[in-house]
Amino acid sequence: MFNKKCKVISNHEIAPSIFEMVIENRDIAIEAEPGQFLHIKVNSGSDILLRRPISICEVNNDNITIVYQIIGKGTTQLSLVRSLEFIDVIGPIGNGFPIDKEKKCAVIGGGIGIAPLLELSKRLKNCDAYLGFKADAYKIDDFERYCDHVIVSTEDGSSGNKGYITDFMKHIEKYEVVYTCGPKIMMKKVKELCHVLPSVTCYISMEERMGCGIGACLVCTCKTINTDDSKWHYKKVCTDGPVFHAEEVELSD
Amino acid sequence: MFNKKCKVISNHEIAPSIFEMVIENRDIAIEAEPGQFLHIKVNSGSDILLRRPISICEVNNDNITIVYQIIGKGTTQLSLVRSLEFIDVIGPIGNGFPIDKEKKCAVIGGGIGIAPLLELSKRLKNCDAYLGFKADAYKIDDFERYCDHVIVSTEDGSSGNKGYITDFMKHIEKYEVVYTCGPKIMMKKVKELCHVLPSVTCYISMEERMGCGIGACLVCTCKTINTDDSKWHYKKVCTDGPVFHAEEVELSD
Amino acid sequence: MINMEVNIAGIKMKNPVIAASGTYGFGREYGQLIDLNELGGISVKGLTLKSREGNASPRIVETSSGILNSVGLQNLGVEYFLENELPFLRKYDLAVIANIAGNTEDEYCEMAKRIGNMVEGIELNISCPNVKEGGVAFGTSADMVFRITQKVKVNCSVPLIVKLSPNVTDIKEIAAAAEAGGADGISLINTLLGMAIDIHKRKPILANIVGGLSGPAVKPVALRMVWETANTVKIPIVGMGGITSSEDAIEFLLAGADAVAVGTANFVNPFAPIHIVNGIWEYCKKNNLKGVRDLKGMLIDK
Amino acid sequence: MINMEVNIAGIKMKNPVIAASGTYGFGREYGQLIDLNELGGISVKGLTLKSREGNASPRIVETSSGILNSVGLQNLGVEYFLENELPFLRKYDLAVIANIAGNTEDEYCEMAKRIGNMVEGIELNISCPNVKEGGVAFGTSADMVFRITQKVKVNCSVPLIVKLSPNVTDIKEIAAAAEAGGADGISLINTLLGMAIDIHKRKPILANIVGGLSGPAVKPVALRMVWETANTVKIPIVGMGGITSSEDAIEFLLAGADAVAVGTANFVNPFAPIHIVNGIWEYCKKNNLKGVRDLKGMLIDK
Ligand SMILES: Cc1cc2nc3c(=O)[nH]c(=O)nc-3n(C[C@H](O)[C@H](O)[C@H](O)COP(=O)(O)OP(=O)(O)OC[C@H]3O[C@@H](n4cnc5c(N)ncnc54)[C@H](O)[C@@H]3O)c2cc1C
Ligand SMILES: Cc1cc2nc3c(=O)[nH]c(=O)nc-3n(C[C@H](O)[C@H](O)[C@H](O)COP(=O)(O)OP(=O)(O)OC[C@H]3O[C@@H](n4cnc5c(N)ncnc54)[C@H](O)[C@@H]3O)c2cc1C
Ligand SMILES: Cc1cc2nc3c(=O)[nH]c(=O)nc-3n(C[C@H](O)[C@H](O)[C@H](O)COP(=O)(O)O)c2cc1C
Ligand SMILES: Cc1cc2nc3c(=O)[nH]c(=O)nc-3n(C[C@H](O)[C@H](O)[C@H](O)COP(=O)(O)O)c2cc1C
Ligand code: FES
Ligand code: FES
Repeated sequence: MFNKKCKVISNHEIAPSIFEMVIENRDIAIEAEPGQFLHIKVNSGSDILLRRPISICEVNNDNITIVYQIIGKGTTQLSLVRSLEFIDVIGPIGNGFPIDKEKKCAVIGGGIGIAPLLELSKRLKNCDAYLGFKADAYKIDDFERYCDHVIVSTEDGSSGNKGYITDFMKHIEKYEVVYTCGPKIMMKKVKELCHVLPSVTCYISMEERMGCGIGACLVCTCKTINTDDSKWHYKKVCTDGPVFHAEEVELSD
Repeated sequence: MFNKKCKVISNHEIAPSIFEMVIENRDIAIEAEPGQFLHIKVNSGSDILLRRPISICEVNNDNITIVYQIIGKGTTQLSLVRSLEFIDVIGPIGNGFPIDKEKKCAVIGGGIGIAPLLELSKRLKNCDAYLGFKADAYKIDDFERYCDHVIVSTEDGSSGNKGYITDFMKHIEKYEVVYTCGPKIMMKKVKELCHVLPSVTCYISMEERMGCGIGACLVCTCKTINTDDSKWHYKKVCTDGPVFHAEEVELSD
Repeated sequence: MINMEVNIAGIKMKNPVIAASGTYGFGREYGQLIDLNELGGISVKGLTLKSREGNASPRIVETSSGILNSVGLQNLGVEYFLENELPFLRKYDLAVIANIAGNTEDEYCEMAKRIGNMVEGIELNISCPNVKEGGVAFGTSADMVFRITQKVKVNCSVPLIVKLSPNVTDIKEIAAAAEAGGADGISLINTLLGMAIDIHKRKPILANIVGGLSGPAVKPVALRMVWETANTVKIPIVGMGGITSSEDAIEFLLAGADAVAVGTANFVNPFAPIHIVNGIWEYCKKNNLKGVRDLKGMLIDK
Repeated sequence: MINMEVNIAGIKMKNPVIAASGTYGFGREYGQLIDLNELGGISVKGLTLKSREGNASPRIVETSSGILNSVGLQNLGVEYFLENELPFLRKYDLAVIANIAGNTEDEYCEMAKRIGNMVEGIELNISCPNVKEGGVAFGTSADMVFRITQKVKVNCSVPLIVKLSPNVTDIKEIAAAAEAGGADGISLINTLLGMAIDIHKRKPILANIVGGLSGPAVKPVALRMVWETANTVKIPIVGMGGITSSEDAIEFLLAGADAVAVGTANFVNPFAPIHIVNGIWEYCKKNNLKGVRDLKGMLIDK
């Protein structure tokens, strides 16, 4: 983990409200694992005080790509950063996705949740991708480069199948490992589908509001169940996660 | 008085830490009088919350020129605004300099205090300018265009005379009206020089920290003495001033 | 049709947005920039019995997302207000609330009597942190709040709103005391006592050393206190403290305020109150509410 | 040579900058980014007698120039700290202060006894706004502060710093009570109680409804309270609340703090404490001071 001022190589909109930013930093790039995130200072004032957690989408040599959606003032501010400016980044942070190249895998992403799954697909060998969007699909080409099959759905039918992506995952039993990231409701569904299949291991990437982002302040906790003694504990999304074993985390709300 | 989003025509450094900005707004330009100021929002966040008061330096058709010195975060932010961006301006505000074209006048400015005196010189007929600087002099050419004589001094002697400008005002009795703006210590000196000469009327442009900038909140007061009954009152720099009769204001501190 | 009207303890307003006392003078200045008819009401600059000069300058410091002020109730007295300022405000369609501050209980009573029913309501300022006598001294103990409210109330011909200080351990206790004393409504918060130092001069920046903090920085504290107060008293509440946008205002209304006041935000954006009125209207529309009054008590916090 | 050393009630530190409790864990995480040897001290995450899970999430909201948190003292208990966290910190040259919070007076005493002299100081947290029992309940009345300080003090083998809540009417009274009870030092401020609402869900954002406000927004209030406290007590003061830069820290030192703590600023900039140490050094140099201790009492406020 490092705290670096990183040069912004590019930053532009790739779909409505979705931006792709490429930043350069060798130290962070070398350490980066799929599923980890960066904690980014989006401006220099005290107005938007906290950093924003954004997943690592792809790593290419010294460059790290992130893909982010405009939600509020932090991500808006991020979208205004220009090429060649520097941004203050802490990372890479957290436990990424456990990788087993021998296994047959699926990555299941919804919306902006597809972002951390790209670098993962790249590092896996036998991987299918299920990617769901509301309307405008993005990054499909990249997944097609690394995955055996890519199944896309949009709620409005504008690309791929029309409907929720979970409706198009017919044979989940054919996978040994399933990785998912996206809206809670989608991940819940994926978790349920995997739960009844003891042969399938499922990993979930969690989100929670963060303070320090590095494990010191305990504000980013999620409820976890110890599968041995069935006791629950709060664990930190930032450094105990963001990736958890699906059986371990409670997806309430 | 208006509250307008004004287009920035240009914004650049004219001397170390001194910026000139030209903005465009017909309504404000038409109403503007020398000595009045603009109350400017320098950014959109809540971080630099208050507007900043900056004097009108010059008016040319629909364009208003301001000249400002980088002091802290507000003026720094202002210096980052680019051409063709819009800034939020309230103005023109306050009582400007009373103008009598028949009289023989002097404008005496120190440092950034010369700014409001330029448009004034332009509107006067018989006017000499005394302009003092620490080191780098600026805007001298412009004053030379409008004034009969321009006397410059710098503390380091880099342009004009070496020393304080008040040391080069030998015959103040030859003026009927003296206008001054600059550091308190300089204005105090000017006030004293004029005080002993009943034939000379002296006007001072005051500065005080501001809230609303338009006369509603009473945070910008300075102590004034009613010359009739010698009673003191707090008056508002923003709308009772910024220009006061020298005999009326207390230049303490 | 969305009904934006509110009735604060008998003070009828066409919308729930009030210009906060001390930030808006007597309306004249902001009236040059916006149409005062768009406001629900104005709480005028704090009035005292006799004219006051207030504190020395500097009276303001900018802090992170806030300001400290120490005006110290500069004004020309209640008499001057009634004769020279009120007639101006009467030209507009908005509720006028007289914010009054005294050095003694008797002064408060005398002012309330003098004002009579010439305004729509009286706001009892027992929370000004910038004066030595009176002001906040009356506002920090429940006993004193009860007593002064009771005393002033009998001299009031119009609804009496008691304005509370946030510089207290338990706002619930203070609010309950005001209600028990006969207050028709409560407004809060006044400013939080704060300070700033010029490290180069090694001096407090404010001539008065300390001042009152307002603006976005205080919003979380103000909102919490409004929520606590709403859970304590039955009388209407005017919420304020850092309200800048309609989203902020809606937070206060959901927390239990019946109306809101906008202070510091005017300095930043004179149109803030109008944007806030419009934003509340849009929120009501989007959420299929009949009117702004429906917002109170809609918070899911149990 | 500028002497950056301070001695807070017997706690010797090589510089006056402490990592504030709850924002720095037990140093491990920030130790990956900065050299912990650069800190004067660390006040560790609030400890309780038994392990605690804390409050439900969300536990944080960003506000204008501030944050609200409602962690609720999640920790593995004092025993775990002594066995598993303290040895790590012992590898570094910095003062370790154990921040303790109990449900009862007896729990506080038991913890103080258990800790013995294994740390350089104990910080009595009677100001945590995020727990139902204990915490701030002990910190808002002068009587209770006096009593608990006195009780815990006899069980302490190391200097006792009492950490005060800003959610009180009169900080002077509370500080005086802590001093009278035998406190060796005072630290302040803990967080201001605040709230934020999600207007779309119509729910408080924090699962705990209310939380503690920290960060630049609270600095003016914190500074005022430190100044008031310094004018009231003779024991040393650790000032905190919104300190982000060395200028901020110097304001606190001029106001009467003997040392400062940095909390929320770490989240923004992990190097903040180091920049602050360096900035204080430069200020001392520029002003021809022999050492940081000279700053206390240099404020011209009379
Ligand atoms: C581990 C992790 C990885 C993430 N990866 C990505 C990614 O690759 N691309 C992407 O677009 N988004 C990602 N997010 C979500 C992203 O952090 C939020 O969308 C962003 O913080 C919103 O900030 P804002 O100021 O625009 O929105 P606002 O709503 O104004 O933010 C207000 C506050 O809430 C926090 N917040 C709001 N939404 C979230 C959220 N979903 N998760 C955590 N905090 C939130 C903000 O950080 C801020 O503190 C990730 C979140 C986490 C926890
Ligand atoms: C009527 C009037 C006209 C002015 N005209 C000019 C001008 O033409 N050119 C120019 O360079 N400057 C002018 N000033 C001064 C200018 O307003 C300040 O330099 C500026 O506000 C500093 O802001 P800052 O954020 O950079 O500094 P900071 O020191 O960070 O500001 C902190 C706070 O103090 C206030 N402040 C600081 N210095 C002053 C000051 N001298 N007067 C009033 N408030 C101050 C700021 O507005 C802000 O609220 C004028 C001031 C007044 C009152
Ligand atoms: C410059 C200034 C002057 C104020 N004067 C008064 C006053 O005279 N009477 C009063 O009750 N409140 C006064 N207040 C407090 C405001 O009415 C309001 O309670 C407070 O500022 C919080 O709201 P805000 O954050 O929207 O400004 C004043 C506030 C400011 C900033
Ligand atoms: C996330 C978080 C957790 C905190 N936990 C504790 C705690 O356990 N014990 C304590 O005494 N103070 C705790 N505090 C308060 C800080 O120590 C400090 O008093 C306060 O945040 C003000 O300083 P700051 O503005 O620099 O953060 C916590 C603050 C934050 C932000
Ligand atoms: S964000 Fe601080 S521990 Fe996770
Ligand atoms: S700044 Fe508000 S009255 Fe002058």
